[in-house]
Order: sequence, then structure tokens, then C-alpha cells
Amino acid sequence: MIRVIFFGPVADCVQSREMQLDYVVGMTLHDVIAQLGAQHPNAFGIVSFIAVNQNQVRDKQMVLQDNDEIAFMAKFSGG
Amino acid sequence: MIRVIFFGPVADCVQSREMQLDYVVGMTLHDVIAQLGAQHPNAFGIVSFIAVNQNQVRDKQMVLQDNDEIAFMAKFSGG
Amino acid sequence: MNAPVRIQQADFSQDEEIRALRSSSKRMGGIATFLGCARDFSEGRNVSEISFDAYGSMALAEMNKLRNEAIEKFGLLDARIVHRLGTVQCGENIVFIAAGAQHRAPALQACHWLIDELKQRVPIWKKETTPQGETWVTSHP
Amino acid sequence: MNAPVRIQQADFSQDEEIRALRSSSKRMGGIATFLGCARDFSEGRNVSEISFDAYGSMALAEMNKLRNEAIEKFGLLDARIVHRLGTVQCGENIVFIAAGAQHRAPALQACHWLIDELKQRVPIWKKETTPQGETWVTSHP
Repeated sequence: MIRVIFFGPVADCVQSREMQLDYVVGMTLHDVIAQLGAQHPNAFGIVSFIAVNQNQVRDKQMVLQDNDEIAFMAKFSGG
Repeated sequence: MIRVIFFGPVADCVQSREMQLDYVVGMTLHDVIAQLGAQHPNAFGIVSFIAVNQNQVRDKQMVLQDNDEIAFMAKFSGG
Repeated sequence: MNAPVRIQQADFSQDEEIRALRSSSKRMGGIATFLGCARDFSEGRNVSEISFDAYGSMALAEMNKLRNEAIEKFGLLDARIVHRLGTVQCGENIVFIAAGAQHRAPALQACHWLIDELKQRVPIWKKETTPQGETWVTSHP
Repeated sequence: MNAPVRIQQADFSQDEEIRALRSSSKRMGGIATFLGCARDFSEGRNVSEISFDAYGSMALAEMNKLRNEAIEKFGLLDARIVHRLGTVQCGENIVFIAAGAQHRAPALQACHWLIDELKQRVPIWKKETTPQGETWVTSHP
């Protein structure tokens, strides 16, 4: 299972804070983006950062592991 | 009367915090420095700033007025 | 004593943070702090309150990394970072940074660096409540 | 409320100074502070206490000028400067600067500028008490 989480403006667009996707051996971050981005184009339009297991990831070809936690995040505005 | 004041390291060298000099029409800051500097060469060796009536003065030819307050000061070390 | 890096709903006391910071060393000659507060006005609109959402575990990890990097980069004796979550009323505290060093320049530079980096690197989002409704903030003013 | 620029024997509270600073405007989004404290070690010598002498009237006038210049130069909403005189024990507070602005950059820059200028322009002198005796400090570390 892949856990996908959303916060702040992205969570508001998706109207959800968390989703679970079935894990498929060899699936990449790009696969997840393609699937969810088609369902939630507005939300993914404001995604500026992606973290896998709390580490920022820039390479969308990254191969995922079972139980990974993926966060799709808008530009930060804390402080 | 001219009031001359000293603080911190300069006061320690002069062993005094205040002196009074007779006012003479036309006397300059330079005249005061020459007179007191001869009596207290160590103290005047560490003087870095001079203020007349609480305003820093660089021009030693400045003509003094009766009742002026002159401070001879070492480099500041507050803060 | 409270941890030097925290995310919390509750307000904090500058005096208590400073006391905790300086207890780490008697060599501390300079302490620079930055306090961010909720303004009543932003981008031309009145703001009554601000609420924060965060990726809590990652935000805390990033703030700890920032603290360690600042201590290393500027030779600090200690540093503290506190960020509030939940809803903050206009005029209240949002974020607090403190950097302590032997001399003033590294403390001041580290404090400035820490708040700039926090805004770039820590996953926290701010929503302003105005008479026109609620808006997520996206700029870094 | 206490004046925004003061020279005093007594210690001060950061929280109280910050409260006074921010009471001047609800537009204040960033507050930068610098706190200078007495270290236990200076130029290779142990220091037990520090005492200060000042040309009080000129020092206060210069500190007020500095505050006005900083407010003008950096567009601050408010600023405060407090310097202690008399004898300060190792670990105690010496000087406090606070600068408040709408945004963080001017507050941080003004705070750094104010402490640098204070050291250059305000007639205060520091004497350190060490096991080897008392020494007037002449450098600007």
C-alpha cells in the first residue's frame, strides 16, 4: 500500500488529506502523479514539492517501495 | 569657566572625573588640549573622541564659549 | 526544559526561550532573535486571524536539520526554533528563532539565515481569514 | 510604560520590551532583537564581572538619534534600545535592541545596524574584572 498525503491548499483542492493506493512492484513516483494528477488537475497544478518518506524528491522516475508515504505539497508559507 | 569631564579609562589615568578651567575670550579647544595634555600625557594618549556640549568635535581650532562642557574620551566599548 | 526545536499550538515566552538558550553556555556574548507575528493587514486586505497547517513530522525534522546546520555554519553555541500551529489571532506570535554565539556577528547572521531558510524549507502553510473569506498564502513576503 | 531608549542599572525583561514594542502597531509582522550578555571569558582571560561607565547625557542623546535614524533608514514601525550601567555579573544582560517592521528583512537589518552603530557611537566604556585585576576594554569584538 502507498500512503498519499496532502496538506493546506493541496488538501483543500483534493478535498481530502489522505489516500491509499495499491502498491505494484516497479511503480514510480511518476505513475502516482499521472494517476492522481488526472483526477485532481487543480490540486496538482499548485504542487511545488514532493516528499517520499519525509525527504524531498525531485526525480519523478524514483521507484517506490511498499508502504512508502508520499506528500504532494504547495509552496511553503510558514514563518 | 570651562568644565572638562573624563570617563572610564581616561578618568582612571587622570585620576579625576572633572576639572574646571578659567575661560579666556578666544581660547580654542587646541589650547585646552595643549594645557591638559602636557599635565596628563598618558590620559591624552588614549583620547579618541572629543565632545563639546555633548556633540562630537573634530576641529581642534574650534573657539570655545564660556560654560562649555568638554569631554575627552577613549574609544567606546559599550554594548 | 522544553526541546530547542518545537511545533506547538500554545504560545511561548521569549524570556523562557532565552533563559533556556543561555543556560547552555556561559560563553554566550550575543543572542539574536527573530519573532514573527500575525499582522492585521496583508496584501491590501484586513486579516483577523491566521491558521496553519503542517506536515508535522517532516517540518520538525527539517527544523532540527536547520538548527544543526546553523550551529555548524555559524559556530553557534546554541539555537532554538519554535513555530506555532492551529489558529493565531492578529497580533499574536507565530514563529521564534534564537541564535546564541560568543560574538554578535555570527548570532545575527545565523538568525537571519534561519528564518529565511525556514520559510523555504519547512512544510508549513498559512491561511489568512479576511472579511472576503479565507485565502492560503503563497508568497514569501 | 518605560521609554523606548534607556540607560539603567536594573535588569530588563525581553518579554516586556517586546510587548511595549508591538503595542505601537498591529502592522508589525517581524521583530528582530539583539541581546548582549556578559561572558565568562574574554581575550583569553576569565571574567567574573563587568562594570560600565558612561557619559550619560550624551549616551542617551546618541541612542535616541540612533533609534530615529534606524526608524527612518529601514522604515521601522518602532525600535527600542536599553543599555545597563554599573556592575553586571557574568551571564547577565548588558544591552538590548529591538526593531519591529511590517516584514522581516528591515527588522533584521535594522537590528544588526543598531548594535554595530551603538558600539561605534555611544560613549560607554566597559571594564572587565579578571583574576589578574581590572582592565578597560578597548577593542570592538
